[in-house]
Amino acid sequence: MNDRRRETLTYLTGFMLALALTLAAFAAVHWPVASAGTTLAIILGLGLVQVVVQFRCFLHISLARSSRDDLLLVLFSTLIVTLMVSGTLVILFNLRERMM
Amino acid sequence: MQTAYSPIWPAVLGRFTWHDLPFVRAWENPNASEIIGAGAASLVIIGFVITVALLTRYRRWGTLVEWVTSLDHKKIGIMYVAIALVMLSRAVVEAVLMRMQQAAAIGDPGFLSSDHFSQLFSTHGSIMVFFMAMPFLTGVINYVMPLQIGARDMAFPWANSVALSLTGGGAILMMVSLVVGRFSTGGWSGYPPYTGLAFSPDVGPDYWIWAVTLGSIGSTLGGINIACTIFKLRAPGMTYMRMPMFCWTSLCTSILMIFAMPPLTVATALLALDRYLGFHFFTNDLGGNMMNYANLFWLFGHPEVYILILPAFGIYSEVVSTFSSKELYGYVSLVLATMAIAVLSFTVWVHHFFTMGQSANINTVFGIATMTIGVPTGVKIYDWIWTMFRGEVRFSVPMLYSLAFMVTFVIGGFTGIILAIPPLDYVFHNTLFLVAHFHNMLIPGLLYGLLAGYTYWFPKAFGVRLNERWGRIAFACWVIGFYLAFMPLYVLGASGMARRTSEIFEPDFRPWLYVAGAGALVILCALASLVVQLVVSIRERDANRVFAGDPWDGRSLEWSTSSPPPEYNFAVIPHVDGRDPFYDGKRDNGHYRRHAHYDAISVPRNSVTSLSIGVAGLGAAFGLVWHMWWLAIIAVLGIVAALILRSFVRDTHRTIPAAEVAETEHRWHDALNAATPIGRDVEFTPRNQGLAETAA
Amino acid sequence: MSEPSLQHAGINMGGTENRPDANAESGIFGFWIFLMSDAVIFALLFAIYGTALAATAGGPTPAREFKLDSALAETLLLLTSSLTIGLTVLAMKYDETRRAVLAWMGLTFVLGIAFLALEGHDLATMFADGAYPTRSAFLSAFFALVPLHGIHVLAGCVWMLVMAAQIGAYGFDARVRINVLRLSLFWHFLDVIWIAILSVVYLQAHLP
Amino acid sequence: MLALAILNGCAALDHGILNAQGPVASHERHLLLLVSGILLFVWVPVVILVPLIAWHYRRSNTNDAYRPKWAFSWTLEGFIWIPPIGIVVLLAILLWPATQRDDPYTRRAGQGEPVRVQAIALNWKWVFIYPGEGVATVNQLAVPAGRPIHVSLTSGTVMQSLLLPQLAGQVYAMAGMRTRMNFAVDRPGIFRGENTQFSGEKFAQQKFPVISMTGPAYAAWLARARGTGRPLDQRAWAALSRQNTTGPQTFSAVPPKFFDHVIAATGGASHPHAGHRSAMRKAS
Ligand code: HEO
Ligand code: HEM
Ligand SMILES: [Cu+2]
Repeated sequence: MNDRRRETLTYLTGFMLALALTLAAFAAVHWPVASAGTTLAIILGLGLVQVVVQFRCFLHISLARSSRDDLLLVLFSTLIVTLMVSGTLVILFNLRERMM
Repeated sequence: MQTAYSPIWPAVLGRFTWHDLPFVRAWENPNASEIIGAGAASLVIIGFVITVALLTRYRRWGTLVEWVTSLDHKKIGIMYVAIALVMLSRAVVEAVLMRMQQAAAIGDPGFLSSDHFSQLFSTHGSIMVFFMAMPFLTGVINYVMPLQIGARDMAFPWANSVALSLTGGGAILMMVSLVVGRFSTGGWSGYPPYTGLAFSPDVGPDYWIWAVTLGSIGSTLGGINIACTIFKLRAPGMTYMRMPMFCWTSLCTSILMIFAMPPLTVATALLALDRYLGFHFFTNDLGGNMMNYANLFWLFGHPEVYILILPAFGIYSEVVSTFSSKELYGYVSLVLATMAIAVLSFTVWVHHFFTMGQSANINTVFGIATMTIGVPTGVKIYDWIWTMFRGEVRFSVPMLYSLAFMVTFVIGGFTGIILAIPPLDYVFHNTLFLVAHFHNMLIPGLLYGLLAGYTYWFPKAFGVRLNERWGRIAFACWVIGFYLAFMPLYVLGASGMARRTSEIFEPDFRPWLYVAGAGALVILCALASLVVQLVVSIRERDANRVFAGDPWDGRSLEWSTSSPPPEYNFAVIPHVDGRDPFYDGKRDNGHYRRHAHYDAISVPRNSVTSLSIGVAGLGAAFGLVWHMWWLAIIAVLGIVAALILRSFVRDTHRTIPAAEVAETEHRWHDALNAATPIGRDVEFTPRNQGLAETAA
Repeated sequence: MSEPSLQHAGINMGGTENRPDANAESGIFGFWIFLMSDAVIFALLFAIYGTALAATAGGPTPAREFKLDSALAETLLLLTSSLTIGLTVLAMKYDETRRAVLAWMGLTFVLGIAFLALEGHDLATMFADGAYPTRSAFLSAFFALVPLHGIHVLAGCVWMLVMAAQIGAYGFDARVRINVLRLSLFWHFLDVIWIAILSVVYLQAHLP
Repeated sequence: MLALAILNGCAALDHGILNAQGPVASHERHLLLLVSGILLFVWVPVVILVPLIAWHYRRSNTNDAYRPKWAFSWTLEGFIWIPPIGIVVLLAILLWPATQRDDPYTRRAGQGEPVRVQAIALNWKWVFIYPGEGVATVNQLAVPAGRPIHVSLTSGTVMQSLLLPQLAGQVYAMAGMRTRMNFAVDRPGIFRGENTQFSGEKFAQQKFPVISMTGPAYAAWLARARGTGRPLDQRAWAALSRQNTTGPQTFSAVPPKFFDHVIAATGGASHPHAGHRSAMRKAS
């Protein structure tokens, strides 16, 4: 298989997967099977998987040596973003609870 | 007031009126406060006119243009530091005014109006953080780091220049606020709803928002550039674990910049949306919530203080090792500690609002996380102590700053830990105890470090050593002044005196306020000594030249070039095989090698587009502050145009022909041959030409 | 270095040369860092949106304002454009003909503009319904987050025009290549952000 | 001169936490002294070692070994990392229960029936409402010594912070929200209370006395307050809401739920329609 076909296939796979995941998320909301909380968890989970798919297939972040720097950067950013977002949510919801 | 019948002026001048000129205000209401304001404005204008006159008189416009359009990391670094020193002078004078006011205003209104006093602490804090400390450390990193890793320039020379010009634009906007209108009174943290439209409808907070935004965009760009340079442009053989400590701290600082500046940008942008378009993020009504602002600001603010301190830690590492003639003790520990501080600094921001009302559990977690930072910080201090151990310590000015730092910084760490304990913070928060804590970190920690770096690398940048005697005088004044000015604040804070107070009603505070005032005057002397030192050093420059490049028997690669280094830094990119490549290299007699053949070298050409982005940024900011929409729109379009234009430029580099490189290198090698190697005992004398004795 | 070609699709600058260009590498890596910094901005806006969800101040609510059908259409447009920008890069890497590259990029551009048109229509509908940003903290948060993504998409579209002009003027020189690569990263990144917007803003508004 | 300064300085400290006058503050002072004692182990070694080593290994002292390549020792690494970690663990063990205990929301100090006070921060004054007693004061807080005082705080303006340096820590007061603070006073006396969060022009003057009285004196004070015949009505509130300073005032009556009303009027969640009106105003 030549390089071009392989790379095209990577993009196409990414596209199909992303499409499937998106439609699944819509379906989860449109034909609800679970409670609001569970559905939220499902769509956030699907979104997360899709982000990983896109990073892998479109942005070419992988475990290969050659993109190790990028991977580390993305992982570190994920750590910081998680800290900031979860911290913000925990603190502000706690404040709301204690003040409103 | 504006004339109602002519709609043209408001369209052109926005909300500007005559009363926005301090001269008019001082004329109409000539009290001490207004006259000081008008005086400051005149100083800005006179300074500007004199600069223009001198440039014209000595026909130096060409030189100026050459500098401000340069993409050379060394020139950019020097310009950053120049901005920092100018802003330092202004902010110190403001600090002294505040101290004088508090000493005078005990049971008395004092000589400054309350409003003026509030502008002073707001400008002082904002300038010191965003336009003194940040440019200073960015400048030092810019100058030194590429030389230390054996690179020819930063990864993105053009973006580097854009970052400089944006920072410069922000600094100029701060100066403009002295002459036109007024500054914010909301402090350096700019908490809404006070800074919102409902409570501060004037231009003040807008000046703050846009000055800080320009600065923070510049810093984000700078951070990306520094990180990428260190990741990708190290000389062959320079593995991560062989990088000089200063590069490690630069790397960690740049990573902090990349991730900590965005929260600030978000905070100021949302505040701007509230103020300009009537959004409701932080207003009292319609669901707005200022707690979001506090959270965002400190998501930035806490990492920021480590952005400030880490490069200083790097400088101390270089200085202590060089002036103890010894390898840095515990390199691996230092690297780990630096990384630990960088990561931990994202986990503690809540300690700035322990008193906002969140649960005890949250406060506990963040309190403990905060104290944890003490461990890696302590590791650093001990490592410097053990670096001196079994060394040969020379008490040069940078070393003196380092010693004073170690002893004094620990006091600030001590009080930091006290503040990290929530029940104690409930008592000390927002009092002068806090003010004393952070100045105790910022002056002996950050400022001493930067001054040490300034003294240490000045001969590298200009080929001339700074005057030693005035350096020592300045040092003594900084240290004495610091203790006098800030130790009393711990006492006052423990007595419950709130920060940001322009008037004092408790006569028992008097003696401490007097001592603090005296300390501020000593600090003013320190600043003056620095100016004198610079003037004297320029005067006697011929006696103190160190063209050969290595005045302190240095260890890392920046000392292996001439002083000042050639535009291309290294004629031949060095190979690195250890942690102190130059120190070891010159002892093995391998370093000063004249090559038979030199290659042509490509360096970035000057660029006008980067400068124009800064100018347009300043214009946009000014237009937004004064609601001169036409100006803001034109300026923003100008920025877009400059970006697009630049992407079309193809001839971005210039080649220095091999012959010219060879000539430069031969001139330097001739000087090296002519210089006498000196021992360390005479390094402060004119005999020091920058060649170190390496025998024994 | 087993698979240098996958490193960043098309990072090899020469047609046959297998060594990744050092300049390109730092150029791309720097852009990655920029994207991560931008990601923090979006992440914080998401967090703020989360804290402001309930702060509707008696005004329009998420469930009332957000339409799933147009969100789906917008998602499909953006997702497809992610594929086409990828094919643009592959065309640049293997064909090196202006026609192929410009065709794929043109398609991406059209998809981007269609997305913007749809989003603009959505926002206009919200305005007409009394859901404007000054109405409540919730709407403020929405109008800071989603239009910011839209502005990014717009910037991407302008960037494509600029790149088209440069391809016309300079062909595929090193700077054009590196900028097309950056553009593709940017575009994929916007798709990732959109997935988050879709989940957090639109789908969350219609939970059972 | 110096002696005088130090003497006077002690006078300054009398106004702060070191002269604690209530159980909360006493606990905080105790914690402060304890922590400071522990931190001496951090401070003293550095202050001794730095000058000592720098001077001993000065260049001109040739008596001692010069080992330019010595740069690592496992033993020293142990000393560098482990004791500080130990100290932090120790402090953490202290911090946890102390933070729980002094949580301004839950801390119950003092004895007897709690006195409920509602504090409203205005520019530049404090309004205190005694919902149980139906009276209110401005710029003075009268409390019975020994009894627990439970304060609810909000702000009618920008964010402010209520600090009672000798009695308790501080907590913020924000418009549309309600924070809480508990404290008690050991004995009768007059203590300072202040806003520490910058709030504009007359911020420096926003201080007030906390007047602690014996039980009977407090009862008498309440009776006097009720007898002043000056209710906190619309007009009085409008005057207070103006940006100015004022001396101490007393009000004999307060409309019911006044505090909740203020919270709602400044954007509190309990009153969604309050916001709606200003939106209409803005839109038109
Ligand atoms: C360069 C600047 C700088 C630095 C380095 C620090 C370092 C620290 N700070 Fe400070 N800070 C700085 C600048 C500020 N701080 C602030 C506010 C602030 C507050 C909030 C107070 C409040 O608002 O009520 C807390 C809790 C701390 C804690 C700490 C701690 C624990 C450290 C630690 O990193 C110190 C670590 C050092 C130590 C501990 C000494 C050496 C260690 C040894 C010798 C080892 C052994 C130590 C132990 C075992 C503990 N700081 C503010 C307020 C802003 C405002 O409100 O306007 C500023 C500007
Ligand atoms: C050089 C001697 C200095 C003196 C005499 C000095 C003095 C002061 C004074 C009097 C205040 C106001 C205190 C108050 O709120 O009551 C202040 C605030 C502040 N200073 Fe300094 N300062 C100095 C240096 C620095 C440096 C080097 C920095 C930072 C790098 C700095 C950063 C700040 C900040 C952030 C504030 C808080 C501003 C605010 O309240 O918003 N200062 N300083
Ligand atoms: Cu902090």
